[in-house]
Amino acid sequence: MNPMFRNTILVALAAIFAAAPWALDEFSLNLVTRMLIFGIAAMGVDLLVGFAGLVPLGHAAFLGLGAYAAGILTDMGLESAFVVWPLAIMVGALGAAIIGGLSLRSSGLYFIMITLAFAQMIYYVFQSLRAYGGDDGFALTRNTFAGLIDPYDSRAFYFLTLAITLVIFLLLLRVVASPFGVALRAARDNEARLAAVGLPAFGYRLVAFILSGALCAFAGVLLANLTGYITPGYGSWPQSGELLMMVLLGTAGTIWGGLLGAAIFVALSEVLSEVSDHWMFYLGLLIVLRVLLAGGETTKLLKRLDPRRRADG
Amino acid sequence: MTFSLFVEQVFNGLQLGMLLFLVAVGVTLVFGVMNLVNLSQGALVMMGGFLLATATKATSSYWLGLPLGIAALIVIAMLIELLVLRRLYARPHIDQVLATFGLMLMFNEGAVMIWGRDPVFMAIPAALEGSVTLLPGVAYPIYRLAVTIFAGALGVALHFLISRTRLGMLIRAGADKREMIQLLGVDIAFLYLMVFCLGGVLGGVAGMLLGPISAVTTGMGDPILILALVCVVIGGLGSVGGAFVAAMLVGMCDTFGRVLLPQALGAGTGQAIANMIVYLVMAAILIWRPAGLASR
Amino acid sequence: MKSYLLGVAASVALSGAAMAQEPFRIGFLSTMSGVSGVLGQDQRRGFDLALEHLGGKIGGLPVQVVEADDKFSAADAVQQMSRLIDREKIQVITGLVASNVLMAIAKPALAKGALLISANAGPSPLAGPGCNPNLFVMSFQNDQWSTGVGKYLSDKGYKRVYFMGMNFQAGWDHTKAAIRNFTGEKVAEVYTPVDQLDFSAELSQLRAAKPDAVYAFYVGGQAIAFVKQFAQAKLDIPLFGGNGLSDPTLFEGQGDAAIGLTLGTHWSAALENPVNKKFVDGFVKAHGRLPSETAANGYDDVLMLDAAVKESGGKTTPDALREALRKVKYASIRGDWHFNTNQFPVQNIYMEQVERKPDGKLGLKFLGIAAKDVQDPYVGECKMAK
Amino acid sequence: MVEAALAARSLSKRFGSLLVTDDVSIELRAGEALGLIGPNGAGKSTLIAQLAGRLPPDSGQVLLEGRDVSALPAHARARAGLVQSFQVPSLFSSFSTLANVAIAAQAAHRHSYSFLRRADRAREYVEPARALIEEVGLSHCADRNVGALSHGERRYVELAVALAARPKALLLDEPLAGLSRAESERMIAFIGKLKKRYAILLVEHDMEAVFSLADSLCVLVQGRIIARGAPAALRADPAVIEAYLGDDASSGGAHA
Repeated sequence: MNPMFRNTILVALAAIFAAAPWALDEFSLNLVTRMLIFGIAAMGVDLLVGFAGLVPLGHAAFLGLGAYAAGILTDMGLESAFVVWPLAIMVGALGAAIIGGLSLRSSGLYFIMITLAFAQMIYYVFQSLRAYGGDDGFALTRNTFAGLIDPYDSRAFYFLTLAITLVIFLLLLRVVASPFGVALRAARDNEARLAAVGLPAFGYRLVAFILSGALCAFAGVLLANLTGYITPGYGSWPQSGELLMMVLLGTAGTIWGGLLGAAIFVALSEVLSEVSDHWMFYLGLLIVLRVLLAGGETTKLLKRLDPRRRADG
Repeated sequence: MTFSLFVEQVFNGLQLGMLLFLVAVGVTLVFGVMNLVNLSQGALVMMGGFLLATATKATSSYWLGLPLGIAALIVIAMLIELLVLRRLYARPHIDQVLATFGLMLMFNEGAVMIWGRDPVFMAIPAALEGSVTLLPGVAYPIYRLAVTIFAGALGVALHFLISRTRLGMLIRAGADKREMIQLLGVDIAFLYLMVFCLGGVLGGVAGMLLGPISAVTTGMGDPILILALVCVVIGGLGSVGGAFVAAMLVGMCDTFGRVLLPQALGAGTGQAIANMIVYLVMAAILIWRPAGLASR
Repeated sequence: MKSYLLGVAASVALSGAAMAQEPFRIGFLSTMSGVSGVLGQDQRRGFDLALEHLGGKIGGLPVQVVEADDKFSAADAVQQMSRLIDREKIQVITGLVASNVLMAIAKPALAKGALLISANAGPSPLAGPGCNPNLFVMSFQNDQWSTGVGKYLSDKGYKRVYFMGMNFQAGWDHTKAAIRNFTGEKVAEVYTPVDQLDFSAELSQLRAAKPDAVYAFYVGGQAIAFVKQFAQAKLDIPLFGGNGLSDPTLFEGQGDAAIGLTLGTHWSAALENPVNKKFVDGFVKAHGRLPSETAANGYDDVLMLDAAVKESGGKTTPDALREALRKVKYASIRGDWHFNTNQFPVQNIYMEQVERKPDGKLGLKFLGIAAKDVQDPYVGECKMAK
Repeated sequence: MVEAALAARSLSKRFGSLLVTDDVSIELRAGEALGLIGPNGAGKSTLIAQLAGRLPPDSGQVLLEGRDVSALPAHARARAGLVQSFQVPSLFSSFSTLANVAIAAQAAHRHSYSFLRRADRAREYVEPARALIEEVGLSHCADRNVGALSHGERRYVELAVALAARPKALLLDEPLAGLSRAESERMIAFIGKLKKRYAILLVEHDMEAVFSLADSLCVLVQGRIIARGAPAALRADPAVIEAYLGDDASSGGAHA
């Protein structure tokens, strides 16, 4: 992509996102906010799928951890987002450190199943929290911002989410090009060789796992605030599958792919469920077809279009 | 807990373990031979239930319905393999996960489109009604006993298939020795089809056995799939023996955990830990042996 | 868009004045897909049947129903609520089959000034401190059925009863209410995970405890599995429960295992009154089986709205409807009932029993009234703002 | 006495009933090249794997500059300066030539937990990588993906990756495998220059190369060292000719 063209697109995108609150009704604005939130989670998952070559089927657990931590802390009387959000994200990161530490001793299909099993464990923890409504979940009062932002103003919340998404997006772009990111990708390509030049893959993968868990937790915090309600469903395994779908619908291995995929997925399930009660069937069909017909090819095509990727992988 | 109650609970655990084994073995075989993770196994469990219920209703006989249902299962498993899975063997794991996840969604909702949202009925066949006295004072439902024995017999048959036959030899050779198998002049595509059908039908049969004691309804296979995946992980991917040991372990832990933990730790905590006991056992085993019981 | 305009054709044929009538736009937010989709589906069937019986009109107004699927998820429910209120500009939302969904949308929807009328879910927090002038639950509060069952068990002289339930809010509400209203000995109180498949371990424990009767709260697929396994265990102990333990959506799945179950309910297909008869006959004709309790609530919901809109003189704003609903009187399929100060119903709880009808199908036998004018125990905690 | 750059003491490794490494001890000094020769299946690659830490020996020790590194995993040994190049070029397939070498240069630094600077602009990684690429004569394809290189070029990248990891002792596993005559000669000359900088263990089938590069030789047969000494002495050793060169004695002799 030549720089002129790319900058034009970026400016256009910026204009669209800035104008959105005035062009859209509240429902659509919330939908876009939701896309951004899932975009954060999907970027986190993509860090593992696309850059570390690991497929986690349990990242909804961190979405849930973030949401529950935020909800429980708020319930305990902490209201400020400046306190609750970092703590909740840290809870997600801590959970990811433990689960990642255990799961990353394996790889491939084994990793997929172990992450799934650990996520189920966390799901059952949520379900057994009687003080927090058990399976029914509990309500969360939106966190406050020291009076700077009105948390119940949809536009303000949208801009806040947009800003967070943008910062995370730019940070992740740096991270994947950083020495850490290069080590992570090198481990994906050839773990044995990386060790043979002196870098153990485990630590880099674990940090990537923690980062992606923290991002999912952040998304969980935002989603809990947007929804105002928290249920164990946030951490269910179909939700984990949906996160992977988002990565696939975008383009694994590009940070913007996570954002794009989340947007497509949220829009798709919204549209399909308005058209038919059997939307799950059509969603499944689309996923299967996407994998079968276009799976590798689109990804390859998009990679070829981006000269930077071809140069350094 | 009295001794007779203990015996009864052992039988309960055995029966749950046997059903899990049938589902898990399909997953582990497909992994071991084709290096593919199959999340649609739960859908096959559900299809087993629906197909047997429908075939039994259509023929008015469980014993006629059974072979018909199994035949239909074979057709469905073949279609899945030929139309979808076949194209995924060489693909990255994420494609496999997502395509089989998509299949799961399609089957779950497809069942609703075909059979409607109301659950369908499946009775215990008349010959297996009633209960037997295991020990004085311990009456145990014949059907549950039959399920345990039948699933156990399938397990034994599978053991012989794998250890004594040519197909078994090829299965044991596993995914790493693909070239060797090809050198033997075996049609790999046909082998894979056979293995998937075998695994799928075992899962479907588990659903058929489960039908009369559970609800034949959309999504009925999903919780079983998750437990079966846990068995596969504990047992060691690709290991049929490992899956068997793990399924028994999970069946027993689940059964006794649900009974004993609330008594020992109080209703709230005990119940919560009982829900997680299977996963806690899994975590403990993985800390001890990261690649499962069957690994060295 | 799954919305449709009813009664438009009819009004075209009428005078110009009728044509100018604004349709009554109502949001139907319920669980329409996935495993729990059966609930929303039956609720919608009842709802649609009532509209049909009223000639497509509510209170004489043409009706536009906009359906939204909450997917049994709190986050999706809030999103769909926003679609109805913010995009469709709908201020009256009904349906609401699932407790978690109602809990999730209550606060934001009420903050937007909408009127919520639950035609099924009645979680206890919303009956107590969480009550709100714009929130009506016209079906039942979780504790009510089992209040009747608990009293019935005491009245019938059972001494030792074993209590079991699903491990979530509704399970706790129902089971604990049954225990509170039972005067005999509680042998055990056992809760099982919401996705448990096999109850063999619990049933073995139950057999060993030798109770006189069992109270169980199970719904959906869990109710099928539990009731079948209970029957297969040949325990020879009577089984009691709320309406959810066995209803006509489950008859097919439960088969003969359901026969003899004794259920507490705020409405029964076996209730003898003309409105109920019209409903049940119409439903059987349209769908080939008896209606479930969720279908009944959907039907009764429309009858109640019809009366309320007439009461308000055709005004359908939340304010007008709220005032009308507070004093609404109509011929309900469940007999006389009225809203309490917390805007949950005060109503009779009946007992019914599953039996085999002469035509070979499963049906319900009416046993009588278990408790009269039952209100929920949370009403005292409700400080209703005006 | 000068400390050996790399020493192995009584390494043994058994696969089932097969003894693949049988009480092997070797020693090489800085600036010295030790040739390791032996027939196929003698256990040369297994020995390298044990030295590099990819395969744990059943018994025995590995010492790097006198320090016992036996307990260290592969990456820690590499970091300590014990670096190998692989028989089949083992590269980072989605990376460019430059990035392949740069990641090894990056690995030679203390750690890579640096998240916000661009690796491709980190001079301490890129400059040594460029220098090495120039040294192996691949500057013209520095920015090409390694998948697009020829086998011969990949061999040089393989070597450059190993060198970028800042070895003290270099384990070269058949660096000439698959190279054409002309390419081999260039590679031999290149390795000859490396000799002065590192202690080198050279496993190679090309006798001519081994005899010209190595200062001393070990002959490995069935996991055991049957002879060691200066190339000239070994060439005439009948035991070596018998055990190792065997039927190829005449051609082997002619080769040398």
